[in-house]
Amino acid sequence: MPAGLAELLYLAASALFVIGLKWLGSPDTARNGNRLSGGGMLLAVVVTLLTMEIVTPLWIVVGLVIGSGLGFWAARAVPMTGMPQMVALLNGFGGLASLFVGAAEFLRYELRGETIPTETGITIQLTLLIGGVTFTGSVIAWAKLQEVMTGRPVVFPGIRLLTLAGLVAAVGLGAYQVLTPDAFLAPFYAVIGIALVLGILLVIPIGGADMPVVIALLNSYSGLAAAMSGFVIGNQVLIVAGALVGSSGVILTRIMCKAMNRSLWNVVFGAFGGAVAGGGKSAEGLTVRQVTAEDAAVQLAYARFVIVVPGYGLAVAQAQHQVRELADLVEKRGGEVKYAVHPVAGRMPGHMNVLLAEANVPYEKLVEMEDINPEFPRADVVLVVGANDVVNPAARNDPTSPIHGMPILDADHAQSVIVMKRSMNTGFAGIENELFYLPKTAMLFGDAKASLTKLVHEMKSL
Amino acid sequence: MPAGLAELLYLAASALFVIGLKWLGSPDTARNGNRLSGGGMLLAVVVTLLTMEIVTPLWIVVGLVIGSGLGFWAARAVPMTGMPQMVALLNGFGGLASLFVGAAEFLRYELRGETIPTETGITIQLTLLIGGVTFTGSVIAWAKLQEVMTGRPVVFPGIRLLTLAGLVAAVGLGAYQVLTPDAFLAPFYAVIGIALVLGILLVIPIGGADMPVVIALLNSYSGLAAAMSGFVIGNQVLIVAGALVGSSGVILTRIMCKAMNRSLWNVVFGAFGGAVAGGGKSAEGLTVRQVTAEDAAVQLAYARFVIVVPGYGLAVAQAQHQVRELADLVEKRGGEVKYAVHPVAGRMPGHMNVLLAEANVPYEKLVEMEDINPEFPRADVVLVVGANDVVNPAARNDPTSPIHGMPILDADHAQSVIVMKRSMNTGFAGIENELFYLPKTAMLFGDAKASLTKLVHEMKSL
Amino acid sequence: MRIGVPRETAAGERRVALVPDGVKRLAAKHEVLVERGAGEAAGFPDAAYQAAGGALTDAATAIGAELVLKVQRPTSAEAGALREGGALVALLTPHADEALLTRLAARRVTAYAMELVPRTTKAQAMDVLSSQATLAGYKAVLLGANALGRVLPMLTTAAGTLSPARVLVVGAGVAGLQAIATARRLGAVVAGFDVRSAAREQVLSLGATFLESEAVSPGAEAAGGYARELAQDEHQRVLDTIGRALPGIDLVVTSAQIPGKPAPRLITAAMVATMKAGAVVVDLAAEAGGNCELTRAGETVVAGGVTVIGPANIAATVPAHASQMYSRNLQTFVEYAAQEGGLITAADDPIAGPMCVTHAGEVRYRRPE
Amino acid sequence: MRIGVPRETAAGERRVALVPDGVKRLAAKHEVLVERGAGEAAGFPDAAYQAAGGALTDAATAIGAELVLKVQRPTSAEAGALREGGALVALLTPHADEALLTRLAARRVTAYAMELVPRTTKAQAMDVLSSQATLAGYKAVLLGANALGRVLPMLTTAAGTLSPARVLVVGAGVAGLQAIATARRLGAVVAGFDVRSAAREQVLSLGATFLESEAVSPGAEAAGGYARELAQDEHQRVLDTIGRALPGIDLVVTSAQIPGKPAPRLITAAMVATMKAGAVVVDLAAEAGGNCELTRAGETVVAGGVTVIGPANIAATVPAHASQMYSRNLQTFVEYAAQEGGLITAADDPIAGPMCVTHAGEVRYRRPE
Amino acid sequence: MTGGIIEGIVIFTLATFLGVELINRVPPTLHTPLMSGSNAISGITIVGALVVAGGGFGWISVVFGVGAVILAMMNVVGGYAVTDRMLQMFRRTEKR
Amino acid sequence: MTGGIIEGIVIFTLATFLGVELINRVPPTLHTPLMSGSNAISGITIVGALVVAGGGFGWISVVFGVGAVILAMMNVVGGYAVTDRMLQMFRRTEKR
Ligand SMILES: NC(=O)c1ccc[n+]([C@@H]2O[C@H](COP(=O)([O-])OP(=O)(O)OC[C@H]3O[C@@H](n4cnc5c(N)ncnc54)[C@H](OP(=O)(O)O)[C@@H]3O)[C@@H](O)[C@H]2O)c1
Ligand SMILES: NC(=O)c1ccc[n+]([C@@H]2O[C@H](COP(=O)([O-])OP(=O)(O)OC[C@H]3O[C@@H](n4cnc5c(N)ncnc54)[C@H](OP(=O)(O)O)[C@@H]3O)[C@@H](O)[C@H]2O)c1
Ligand SMILES: NC(=O)c1ccc[n+]([C@@H]2O[C@H](COP(=O)([O-])OP(=O)(O)OC[C@H]3O[C@@H](n4cnc5c(N)ncnc54)[C@H](O)[C@@H]3O)[C@@H](O)[C@H]2O)c1
Ligand SMILES: NC(=O)c1ccc[n+]([C@@H]2O[C@H](COP(=O)([O-])OP(=O)(O)OC[C@H]3O[C@@H](n4cnc5c(N)ncnc54)[C@H](O)[C@@H]3O)[C@@H](O)[C@H]2O)c1
Repeated sequence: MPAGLAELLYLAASALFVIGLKWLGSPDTARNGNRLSGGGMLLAVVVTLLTMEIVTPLWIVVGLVIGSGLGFWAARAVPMTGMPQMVALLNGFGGLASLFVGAAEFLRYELRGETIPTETGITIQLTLLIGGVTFTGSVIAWAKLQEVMTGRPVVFPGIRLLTLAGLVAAVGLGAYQVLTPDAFLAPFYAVIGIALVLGILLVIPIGGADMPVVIALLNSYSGLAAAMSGFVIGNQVLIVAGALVGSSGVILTRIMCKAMNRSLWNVVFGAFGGAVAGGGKSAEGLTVRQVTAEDAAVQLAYARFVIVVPGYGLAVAQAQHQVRELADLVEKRGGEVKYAVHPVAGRMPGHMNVLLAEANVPYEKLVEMEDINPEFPRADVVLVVGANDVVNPAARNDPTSPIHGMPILDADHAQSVIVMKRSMNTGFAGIENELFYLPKTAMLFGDAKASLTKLVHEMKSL
Repeated sequence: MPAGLAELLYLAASALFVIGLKWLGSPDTARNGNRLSGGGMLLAVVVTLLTMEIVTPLWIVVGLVIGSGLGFWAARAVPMTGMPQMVALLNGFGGLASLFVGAAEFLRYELRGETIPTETGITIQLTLLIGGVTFTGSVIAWAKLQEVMTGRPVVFPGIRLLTLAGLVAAVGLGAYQVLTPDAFLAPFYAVIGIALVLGILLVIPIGGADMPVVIALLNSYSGLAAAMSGFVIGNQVLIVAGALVGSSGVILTRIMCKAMNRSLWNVVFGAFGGAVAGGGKSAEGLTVRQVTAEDAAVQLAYARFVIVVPGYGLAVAQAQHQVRELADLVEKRGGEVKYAVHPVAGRMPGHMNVLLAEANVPYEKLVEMEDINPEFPRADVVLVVGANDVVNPAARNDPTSPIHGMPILDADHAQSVIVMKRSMNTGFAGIENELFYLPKTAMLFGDAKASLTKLVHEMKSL
Repeated sequence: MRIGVPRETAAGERRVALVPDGVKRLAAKHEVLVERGAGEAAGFPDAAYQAAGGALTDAATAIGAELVLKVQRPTSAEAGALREGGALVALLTPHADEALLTRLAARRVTAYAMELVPRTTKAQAMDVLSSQATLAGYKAVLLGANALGRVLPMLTTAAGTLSPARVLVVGAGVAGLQAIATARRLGAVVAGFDVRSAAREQVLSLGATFLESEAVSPGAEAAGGYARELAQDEHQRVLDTIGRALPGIDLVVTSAQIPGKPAPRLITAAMVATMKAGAVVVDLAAEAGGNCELTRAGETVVAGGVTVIGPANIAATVPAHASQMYSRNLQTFVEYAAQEGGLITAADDPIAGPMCVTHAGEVRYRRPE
Repeated sequence: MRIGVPRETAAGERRVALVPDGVKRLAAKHEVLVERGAGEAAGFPDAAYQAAGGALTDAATAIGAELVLKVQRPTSAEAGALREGGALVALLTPHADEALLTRLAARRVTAYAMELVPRTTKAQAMDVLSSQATLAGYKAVLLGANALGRVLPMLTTAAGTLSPARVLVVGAGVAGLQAIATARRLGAVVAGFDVRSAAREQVLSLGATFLESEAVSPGAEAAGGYARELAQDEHQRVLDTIGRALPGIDLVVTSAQIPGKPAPRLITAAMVATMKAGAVVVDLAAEAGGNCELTRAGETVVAGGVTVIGPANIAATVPAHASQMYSRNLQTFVEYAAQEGGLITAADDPIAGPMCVTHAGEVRYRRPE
Repeated sequence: MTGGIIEGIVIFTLATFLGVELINRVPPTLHTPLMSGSNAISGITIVGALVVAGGGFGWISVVFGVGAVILAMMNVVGGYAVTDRMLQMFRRTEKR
Repeated sequence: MTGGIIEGIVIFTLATFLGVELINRVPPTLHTPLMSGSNAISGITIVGALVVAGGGFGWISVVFGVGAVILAMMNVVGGYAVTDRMLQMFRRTEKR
């Protein structure tokens, strides 16, 4: 294959990556985007094989088959909940592969006794450093998530200094190697070794809950490593794809931090300051799952049947208009919305009626308890807006509960539940609500009006 | 200056263009964005001058000074309303400059008797074609807007065929020239000539009101021409900047068409089909100015004082909640909102009160006619929602009007007015309303609820 | 001019022709004489009138002023006390009491009937029928809700869900629309009906539904936005439409009128018999003969479990606001019509002309046929 | 069990203890005997009871059933007609009529007082005080609005702008909150007040404002969410707070009560004198002595231009819905308490225990001190 | 200073993609300034003009080169100045 | 196949800009799939691995090359497959 054609095909592969990445960013196109970028990858591999000067040696085919097989098997075997750590591991392998490429190029020059051009030298050192950090960092991230090691931040005195020293040493040694091309191999191995240690040092102080962010960051690194190896072997598709992943990874990391309401700095160096990042709030050892308005909006946007359970908090927040607006949006997207009005929701008989009438919710949409309860299992999402006691399953399950025997709305029978309240405080009856601790329940903390306004905004911009 | 450094500085200039363009897309950063990209341009020019092998000849300096002077003078002298045609003209000059560059390179090879490499040949022909079309097309656009020629579409039988034929001929001749490098110069001149004619043919059939879109499109062309000339002289900053302008111009064109609710196809070829694109609707020879929800949203977002004038149309559309929501948004951005309730707005006494109370508009914000009228001159925007007779200045000015003598809301005294109604139909009294024809008034046609919903959405995403 | 505001003497009339605010506005150009206690029943004490610049006087002085402003038409005694050649503005119900007109003409009184304010844009601020009908529509719903054995809004409570009341408003003019708005405010499920097709959109614009019927047509609208009398078959279609809806309705408010004619009979006794036990009809047309066959003006009739209320002079039951609005109507008229030496009397004046029923000893009013 | 539903005999009592829907639900397990005409005043004809599975009987049979469900406490004649050893559930007002309890005990009647339903979450569906108070709060505003010389909502009209009425609701319990909601629906500008600090948020949650006062404290809340009696200085602060607000108010609805005590006196005659002419006070505590000094239960008093309405048995003026709710309360109680051979009588039952005022010849009720 | 044509194409493609992504959700009031600002950037052809003018190819350089320099410079300077004037309206009012 | 280092830097810069612009307003449910999908793309290092493996430099090619090929291929295939599995949840429900 002529080099020009190959490069144009590489360009096509790069274009597929660009479009694929873009499509990955929206729910409707994500899957096709992934396939597109996969097509780009296939194209790149095929072009590379075709341009190889000698016939493809057997061991390359063996390598391809083994790698594909292992990768495919791993992707199948991993349970849904294990996805993030699988991504971490795969990412680590990518980093290691880049490291290998860099090392091979270096050794090739060295063994042949050739002088490495300065640019190539620099990029080789960068490949080694970044590839190494990516590899061990990813492995640690995997170990934390897989609970092979503790998910808690691991810190020891001087870790920060040690990390810094390692970084300085690696850069220094790399520079030395570049500037004295004929030097012995020790610096080369040292850089690799330091890079591997650095990966560990950088990730162990970070808590397990923050691993997704770390993985995104390491993913960006592995992109950089690929780009650097692209410079090493002078291949543009590597540079383009690597740079794409490198920069989009940083953006993604930032978006993820923002969604967690943290700064990247805080995530990466938080533990050093002593702040331990924990997951959710807990009462009596139970944990609740928090959700962002953005996530809740996606859930609602794709729901076919939503039941709104208004409670006293809706009244306190005076959020009746917002809830109506949200319901309208769900309906506009083809979903069905009903309001489940509990007889004693609020603080006076008919409290919810007053509010919902003000917001012009049609009377037909207000469904009484007996009629709506059988419908809960069919509901994709139950939106509990400032209600508490009236959806407390203890009334059904716990004979010792002061509200035992009160008929309640069976929100816990739904597919998923989003609860909007300001805190984990109790309602009128003053008792804990186990609904909030169910795995299917997500809490959206904050004043109901503010939360609903955010939800509406997010739904509109989906 | 070493070539490597120059290229890196060109890269920096390109980066400045990228960031500058991005910043131009948001009101808060636009001005700095423009300056940034200007800095990039200065850098590119300086680097070019420094890398020139021979000392800069006097005439280049003279050219630079003359061009800068003319450009600066033109930019100062042009009145605000003349901006679009000025942009068109400048754009045309850019296209012509690219054409000159291409022509010079071609002639240089020819005169020296050298063979032009195929790639260079292709890009030269493209530079000539695109540069030529850009030039004459832009000049026609300017002439239409400046009213040097008629703003109406100019069409004659066979124009479409002629255009197509011209295009085919230009491409054919260009290809011939590339494939037979030693051919005589006639095809070269022919391509230039045809390109110039094509520019005219492409733009004259388009109506004056659509010229902004055409200018955006021609701007994209001139970017392409620059990129092509970049290929010709092998300069990357030209390629990057040209391609940026080329593609972003297309996107901008699309956005502009969407804002006008037209397709690009319809804009460019609309007149051929016989549909004449006119500006606004008119009654008795007067014209009204239409506004998009997006534009109205920007106006409201930057307003300090907004007066809402609700009328019967608000009731018909049942848009009370939406109007409240919009007002809340204006207030959140620091603006002040009052509602001017005319005594006979609607169709029953207190009609507006019923609606606004339902939407929970605080009573303090409803201001009576006598109290609000002196405030209108201070209002940045008056939002007339489905009101008509109650803001008809004829009641004040026209003694023959059936509503003469009725006290009205002095919406026409405000800085600017946005009127939401479905059509140019009259209100209860059945009379024309001159308010709608004032230059400060913009009409937002459509059902008030739909329009307000759009406005709210746009304001939120500003 | 000296303007007199006597105290109303008609039974149940709690309004007053000018409220202190009106006195204040007129006092700048005129001398206003207010009979002691004139505003008391409406909640405006004498002190307020004095503070507004009015002079408190006895009955004779007030009624003897150059221009007398009243709510109700004068009794014969009052008419006798009016100044010869003076002016009188009041609700004179000229079509109902021609004897009074003759008497006024005999005393050479220039009399203006406020119910004859033309329905033009310019005269809207004097339109007393509109202003009082607004209050009537509001109050009709309150009366009906009070008489009803159930609440209007839907309420979900621990003791079961109370379903919302269904309200039907027949005649969607000024009073009818206000009734619709008020019932909607209280949370009822409201339907409206009118023969004028323009009313349909207006009913919908208040968030109520409209009873669709073939009887509704643009042609049902006569001059001034009023309805015209219907032909026999049209009328039957209206009855059918209303009849179909009635059995499901808890509260009916009727307000259909045709100017100068007896009110159309829209609910027959037989139709009432189809209504739910406990339902209520409030007939705002009671004084014009009633839209419901069972209506008796000023009385409440119960038939087969259905309560039919025929309120008389309903605006007077909201005297404070009714007086405030009436006063503003009068004040605007006086400001418009007052000239050197008296009020406009030209028969071709677009507003004062049609309103002037007697002048210079002559009865100008002609009953519409 | 045979359940008897006699027709109410007290004057002005239009409610009925069971509505047809309640009969239908109980008829599955019990035999329900309904006195002819029992539901008529509430709008439930005999036919509906038959359709629901009830048997129509004469008065004696109904009152002689094993379990008698009533609204009002029995007259002495009725008490004499009860079956020996039978059961009775009604609003017995035990603190007000101890003689009746003795008489019932003498006949070995097991009597349950519905007003003694404990305020627990589980018993909410039987809570007749809440259900009837809901209607009282709604109706109080209607009565007040009807008596007022002005309209509640703001209306901008050609005849001037009618300002919205200012409404103050004192006592933000069940009735007070409903009054706030109803007045808000009608467009009034509403303020609420209560001594319990929890009420503050509840008032705000209805879009009304709260009269701030140092007198408000969490300590003012006693068991069951009721208020306790206030100390002298606390009471004075309450009076000051209300007194400051009163001059600007058009309509006051009071509903403050302390269980088993006379209603607190929150508006003195002197305070009424500071109110606007034309203002209206509706005192829902009238039957418990009144929150306003001028209140007379069952009467309307006008003093210095201010109308003070002291409605008696106000829930009975909305008989259809009041009966529906009361019926649901009773039905839930009967379903809860009915066992083989009678109702639960165990004194330690969390619900039936406190409600049972006489059993096995003995008066169990102890008046709270 | 000349890279290979292939590199040129790669660069051109990437810049094109970048241009597409850069312009997103522009409020309509900015349409004209944005158009004008990017028009100024398209004046980058000044670089080409300078190269031609400074190439020293006799009359070609003088005629075409200097002509191109004048034209391109007008585009550049005029373009930036006009854009800046348009954007003066967007002086940030005190908000929030 | 080797372009100049300068062209490489230009391309790298442009691609970096492009990457920054591409990712915008991603709903949080897509964060993990997007991360996984771009991780798969970073497996492009397979191209480098193949070049090394096919370079024919004796043991270096075999050890490093084939090692890199296996690792990179796992990254590529595993990455795309995992991403696809995650995205199966987003099967479009009937809307609008
Ligand atoms: N209906 C009646 O007649 C009546 C009368 C008296 C008592 N009750 C009792 O009241 C209860 C009613 O149940 P419910 O579920 O409606 O209310 P609830 O159990 O009292 O719970 C209300 C919840 O709303 C949340 N909330 C308060 N303000 C909020 C705001 N601004 N934004 C978001 N959330 C807010 C609170 O949690 P955070 O503090 O964490 O935000 C609270 O947990 C029942 O126990 C019933 O027995 C009813
Ligand atoms: N208040 C009273 O008591 C009373 C009673 C009777 C008559 N009037 C008279 O009614 C008039 C009131 O003035 P006004 O300014 O409120 O109303 P108007 O003059 O009747 O004008 C209302 C405007 O709203 C527009 N509109 C209707 N439906 C709409 C919708 N769904 N979305 C957007 N726009 C809609 C109509 O234009 P398009 O068709 O183009 O959309 C119409 O021009 C006065 O002339 C008054 O004299 C008042
Ligand atoms: N100046 C103005 O422009 C102005 C002022 C006030 C009212 N108006 C208009 O005047 C019209 C009527 O006002 P009004 O309330 O005084 O009228 P009204 O009191 O005379 O009648 C009340 C309503 O009853 C309706 N009606 C009559 N016969 C009927 C029948 N057989 N069946 C059903 N409905 C019947 C009428 O259409 C009218 O809507 C309205 O359209 C109103 O908007 C105009
Ligand atoms: N099962 C339940 O959980 C349940 C059911 C119904 C009501 N409740 C609660 O019970 C409480 C009271 O209910 P209620 O309406 O029957 O009470 P109530 O009728 O006894 O009293 C009415 C209101 O008057 C107030 N009040 C008493 N003295 C006052 C004073 N001096 N000044 C001002 N206000 C004074 C009280 O605080 C109360 O809010 C409320 O909090 C209500 O939410 C609970």
